[in-house]
Amino acid sequence: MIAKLHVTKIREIIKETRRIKTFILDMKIKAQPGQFAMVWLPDVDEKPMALSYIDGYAGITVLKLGDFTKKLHEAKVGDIVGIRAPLGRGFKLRDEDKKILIVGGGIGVAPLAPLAEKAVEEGKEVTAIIGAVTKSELLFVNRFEKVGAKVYITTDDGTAGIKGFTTDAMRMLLEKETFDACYICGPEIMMVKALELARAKKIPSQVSLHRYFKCGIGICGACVLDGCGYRVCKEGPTFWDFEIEKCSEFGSYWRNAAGVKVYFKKK
Amino acid sequence: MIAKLHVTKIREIIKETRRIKTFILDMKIKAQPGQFAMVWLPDVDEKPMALSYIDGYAGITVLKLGDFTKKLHEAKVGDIVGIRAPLGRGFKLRDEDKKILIVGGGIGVAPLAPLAEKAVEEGKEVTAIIGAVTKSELLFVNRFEKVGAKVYITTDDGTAGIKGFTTDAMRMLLEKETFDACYICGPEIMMVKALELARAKKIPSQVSLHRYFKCGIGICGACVLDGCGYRVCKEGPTFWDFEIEKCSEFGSYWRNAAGVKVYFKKK
Amino acid sequence: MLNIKVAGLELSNPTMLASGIMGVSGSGLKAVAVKGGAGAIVTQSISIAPREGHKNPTIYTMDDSLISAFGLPNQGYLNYREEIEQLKDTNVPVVASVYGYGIEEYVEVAKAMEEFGASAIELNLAYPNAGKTGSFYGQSEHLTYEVVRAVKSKVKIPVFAKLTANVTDIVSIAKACEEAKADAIVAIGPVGAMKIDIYAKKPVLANKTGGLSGKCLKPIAVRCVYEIAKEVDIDIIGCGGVFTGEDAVEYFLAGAKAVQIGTAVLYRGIRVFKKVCREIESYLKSQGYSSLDEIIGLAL
Amino acid sequence: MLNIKVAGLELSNPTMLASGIMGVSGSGLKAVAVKGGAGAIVTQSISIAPREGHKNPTIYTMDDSLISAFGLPNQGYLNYREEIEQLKDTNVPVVASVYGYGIEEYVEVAKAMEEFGASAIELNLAYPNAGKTGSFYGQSEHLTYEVVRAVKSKVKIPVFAKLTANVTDIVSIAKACEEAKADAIVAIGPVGAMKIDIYAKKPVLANKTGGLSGKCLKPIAVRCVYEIAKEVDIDIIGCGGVFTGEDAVEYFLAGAKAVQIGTAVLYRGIRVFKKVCREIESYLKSQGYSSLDEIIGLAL
Ligand SMILES: Cc1cc2nc3c(=O)[nH]c(=O)nc-3n(C[C@H](O)[C@H](O)[C@H](O)COP(=O)(O)OP(=O)(O)OC[C@H]3O[C@@H](n4cnc5c(N)ncnc54)[C@H](O)[C@@H]3O)c2cc1C
Ligand SMILES: Cc1cc2nc3c(=O)[nH]c(=O)nc-3n(C[C@H](O)[C@H](O)[C@H](O)COP(=O)(O)OP(=O)(O)OC[C@H]3O[C@@H](n4cnc5c(N)ncnc54)[C@H](O)[C@@H]3O)c2cc1C
Ligand SMILES: Cc1cc2nc3c(=O)[nH]c(=O)nc-3n(C[C@H](O)[C@H](O)[C@H](O)COP(=O)(O)O)c2cc1C
Ligand SMILES: Cc1cc2nc3c(=O)[nH]c(=O)nc-3n(C[C@H](O)[C@H](O)[C@H](O)COP(=O)(O)O)c2cc1C
Ligand code: FES
Ligand code: FES
Repeated sequence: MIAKLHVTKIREIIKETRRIKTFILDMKIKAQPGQFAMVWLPDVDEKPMALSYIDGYAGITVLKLGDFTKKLHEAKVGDIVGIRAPLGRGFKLRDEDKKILIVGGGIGVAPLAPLAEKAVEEGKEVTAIIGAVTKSELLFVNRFEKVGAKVYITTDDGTAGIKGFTTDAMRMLLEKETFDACYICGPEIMMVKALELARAKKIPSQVSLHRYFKCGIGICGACVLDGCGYRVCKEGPTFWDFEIEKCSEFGSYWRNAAGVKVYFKKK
Repeated sequence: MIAKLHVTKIREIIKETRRIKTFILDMKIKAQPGQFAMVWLPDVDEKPMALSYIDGYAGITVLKLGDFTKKLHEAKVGDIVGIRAPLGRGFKLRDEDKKILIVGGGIGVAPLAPLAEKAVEEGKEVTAIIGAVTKSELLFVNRFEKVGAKVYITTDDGTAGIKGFTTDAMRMLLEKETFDACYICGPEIMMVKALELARAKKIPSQVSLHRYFKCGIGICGACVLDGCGYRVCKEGPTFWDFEIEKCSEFGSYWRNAAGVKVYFKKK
Repeated sequence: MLNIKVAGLELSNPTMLASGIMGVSGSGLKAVAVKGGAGAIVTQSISIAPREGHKNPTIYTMDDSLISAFGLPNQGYLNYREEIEQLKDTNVPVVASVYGYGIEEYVEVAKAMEEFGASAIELNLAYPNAGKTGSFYGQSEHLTYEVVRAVKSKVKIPVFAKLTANVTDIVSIAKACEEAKADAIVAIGPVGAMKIDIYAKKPVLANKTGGLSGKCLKPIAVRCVYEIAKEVDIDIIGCGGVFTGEDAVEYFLAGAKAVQIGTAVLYRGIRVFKKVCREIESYLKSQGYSSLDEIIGLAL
Repeated sequence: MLNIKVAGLELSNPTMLASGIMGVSGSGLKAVAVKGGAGAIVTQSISIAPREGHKNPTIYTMDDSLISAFGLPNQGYLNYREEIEQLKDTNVPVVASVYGYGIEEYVEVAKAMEEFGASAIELNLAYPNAGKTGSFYGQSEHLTYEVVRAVKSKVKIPVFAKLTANVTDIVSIAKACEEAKADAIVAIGPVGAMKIDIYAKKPVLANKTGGLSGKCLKPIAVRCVYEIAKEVDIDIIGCGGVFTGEDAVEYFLAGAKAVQIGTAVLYRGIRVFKKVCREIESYLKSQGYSSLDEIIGLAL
């Protein structure tokens, strides 16, 4: 069944970084890591957010960016939000994979933290590369460490860990170690590169995509990927390497609210 | 849940008497004796009919009277009918009753035959008084006999059994025997008299009423009884003596399709 | 906490029985008023002369909605007098639904109903399946205005106008009611609908088409109430698919002061009124309100 | 056994994707055509310039119905050219849904769509939530006539008129389409509806009101098709709450030659078209028919 709108309250707010807050909702949930919620702020808008907490009370972790996320950052405990969740297809942890690599950049770490937690619970060995622009913007490093993941940190400005991108750390790591599977979420250009690195080592990988969502449930067509015809909100937001290969727009453009293509700036 | 329309075919037609036919439907059912069906004959009408067969394929037994029942009598095996069933509240066989009396007049015997069958199955001793205008119009005598009920027959013209009404036989019977419960269905004036006889002997009794039905499910109010406010199609068609006592119109009048009162002719 | 004043009537609670449900006789209405706990009851729609209405099938049931076409059967107003009189001792206000073929007929029946003791008149300008009456009037601004005005000029008790959504613009019809000094608007009656059985290969209802009521009607009816409430100042009574207190609250937030309940009688029983009241009350408490008035129109 | 000719188009089966579903880009439509098995696909409604449509929330989901108000977002017809061109190799007819603010805009977009390779035009005279377009036209006999006539005089491919049930009398609108020489009528678009959340105490959709689609719409839409089919001779395409083959058959019996499917894509997936076709086929076989044509209009 399709998740219905559930109006609830904000139970707790955690300031993660200068621009990132986690909102724990007064709503218990059963979800897979990588699934998302449509989050309605009455009188403002409704937008997709990965579920960053999936056991017990649901949580989302939000980067302040434009109007919607700014308003959400202004919300207080007890404020009302509408939630449709869980939606989409989460990450797939395969029984046969013993040793996995997680690569998260910026706010892309949000769905990866619960993934790491679940993977460890299932007895897998987890290595994580967590990147951000600067040290103070690093997200959820403690959650990865707490479950015993081996954590590598990268910052663009070198204020913590390796100076550079997550993909730089990944390249180095893959030179000495191999993994059974790799899970990637972050800026699309980063995901393109990370996938290339994993592919070179024949590591099966999943990425989690962002596209402009309207319905969030696979009916409006706003998030359909060219080439493959997958709906990011329904068949995704997670895709395997062999799936995303068929999606010609990946790494190249997305579509805005009108459906017009917007090309990614190549870094 | 409210029984939905189920369109089915006539599986078998049994000519019971000159004016009565049984229609076995291509539709299995789970019902209580005394429950009824709304029977739709496309292009003709939809009317209430007691379920005369309730185990396996459903059956109704129809007296040819006016337009609807005439058309139904013309129907052939394989013809289509629409059924909403089971509806209403059936007869109640109480565990503590060991010896019951069934009194049926004319087409009123239709819901009583399955009642007798069920009562015997539950180990009760069944005595039945079956009445009709004349011998050839007697209904289901064989069904009562087959399960081992003690059967008394009355005909108005004396062509079979006792000459007279079912209530005449009942009066005689109650002089020498007593029963734990009594079930009555037939012309309303007969039911009034039979209830009086039972009441005099303090035998708890149930009657099954006919009223003009439209919806058959308790929403339109066509069949509501004055005095008590019961809906014959919903709280009935079966009522206990102590229930029907509160219904001032019982034995006095019914309401036609417009809701206008029509008084019974006293015999 | 649930008492409310609607169109001048003091109701002990905001749930009313909708017209055409259990209203063939006073006994059915009494059951709803007494056992059911309705704050007011609306009679079936009454005309000058007795009418049998349509043949059966008159109703088709779905999971939580109905399609029906009874064709406004009733005993005619003279016979109905004793039905209404039966209800006096319940102390529950009786709203007489009236209809006519011609404005004079509306007026004649309304006057009689006032005389028989009705607390208010509901003009049926909504019902679609009975020829040139009901929605025939409610689909025209002009006729709506004329009927309301004519009845208002002849009776002293409050007059409700029950409207249909089978119009291009329900707001303009509602405005016509306001201009004609209706005391309240009831929105809405059933929307034209039908069911064809694919095995019989025929429309199920004898009248072919019927009216949709129940859950499926609610989103349409709430929209109508909301649109009317934004433009019109007289009281509004919501009608369509109220099954629970939550449903009723949706209407109150949209601007209705009371709700009518029809189809839910089938699915939740005659006591649906009591149940809905209990649910409204627990909603109000949980949200920190102390009276129903406080939430009327909050979502406008 | 399921092939049928509708408004001059030869369809391999009578199921069409409804406008606004999966139609933002050619890729979504292609998925429906190829994986889904639709007999034809209708694009989202296309206008002159790009439009973002309404803010979210744009959709509210119920058990088997939706209330939505997307506000007709689209890329504008020039950008849409490549989307349509992508569909050529599917061999599934593409119907271009067009709308405008002004009759000239309808004409301009329709002409472009013909040029880009559309097999037919569907005039959106139905959609209620986007200002003076869509149902603004479809609610007036006169405007309906004018739009249809103007477009018919400028394009050679068949022209469908998609109508709304938010009118007093859909038959008179359908007759206007017939007079203006429309090739087919699509009945119906969503009916005006809304949802208020009782905890947020606000309308859920950003646009406040929206359109009801899905199961709840079916009884209303079947009634519209039936009423139109009795009075009008041009082809009719049923739309509203088709989830199963049985639903589709109901439309055929009511006089429709094809059906459009929208909301069911959500509840039964993209392959709903194939599933519905299989169900229609097994119905036809069970009832002893050898082609779809035999049952069209049987319940009239
Ligand atoms: C599956 C998915 C999961 C996401 N998870 C998270 C998360 O966990 N945390 C987080 O902070 N952000 C997440 N996002 C992105 C988030 O939805 C947008 O950043 C947010 O909507 C921006 O809104 P805004 O008004 O603040 O900014 P705006 O200024 O409106 O937009 C900034 C950018 O956000 C994106 N965006 C805007 N509106 C939408 C929309 N309706 N749907 C998708 N993208 C949009 C666009 O790329 C846009 O350029 C996710 C997006 C998707 C698709
Ligand atoms: C609960 C119940 C169970 C019944 N069971 C049986 C049965 O098992 N066998 C059987 O032959 N008959 C049964 N009847 C009666 C049967 O419904 C009517 O006899 C039949 O509808 C007559 O229809 P007609 O058109 O042939 O006759 P008409 O000439 O129309 O009517 C003859 C009489 O039947 C009654 N009647 C007519 N229409 C209705 C209606 N819509 N609802 C109720 N009564 C109506 C009226 O008393 C009327 O005077 C039952 C009625 C009820 C209420
Ligand atoms: C069985 C039935 C009979 C009805 N009869 C009438 C009637 O006589 N007059 C009227 O104005 N409305 C009549 N209606 C419409 C209801 O009063 C109400 O407007 C409609 O059913 C919507 O409310 P609901 O969804 O709560 O049923 C009838 C509805 C039903 C279901
Ligand atoms: C998400 C969504 C978007 C829609 N967008 C359009 C549109 O752009 N143009 C249009 O004519 N109808 C639009 N509609 C209406 C559908 O085409 C269709 O008429 C309606 O949904 C009824 O069919 P259904 O019950 O099968 O969904 C939309 C419907 C939905 C649910
Ligand atoms: S957001 Fe509507 S299909 Fe994905
Ligand atoms: S027949 Fe409608 S209430 Fe009994």
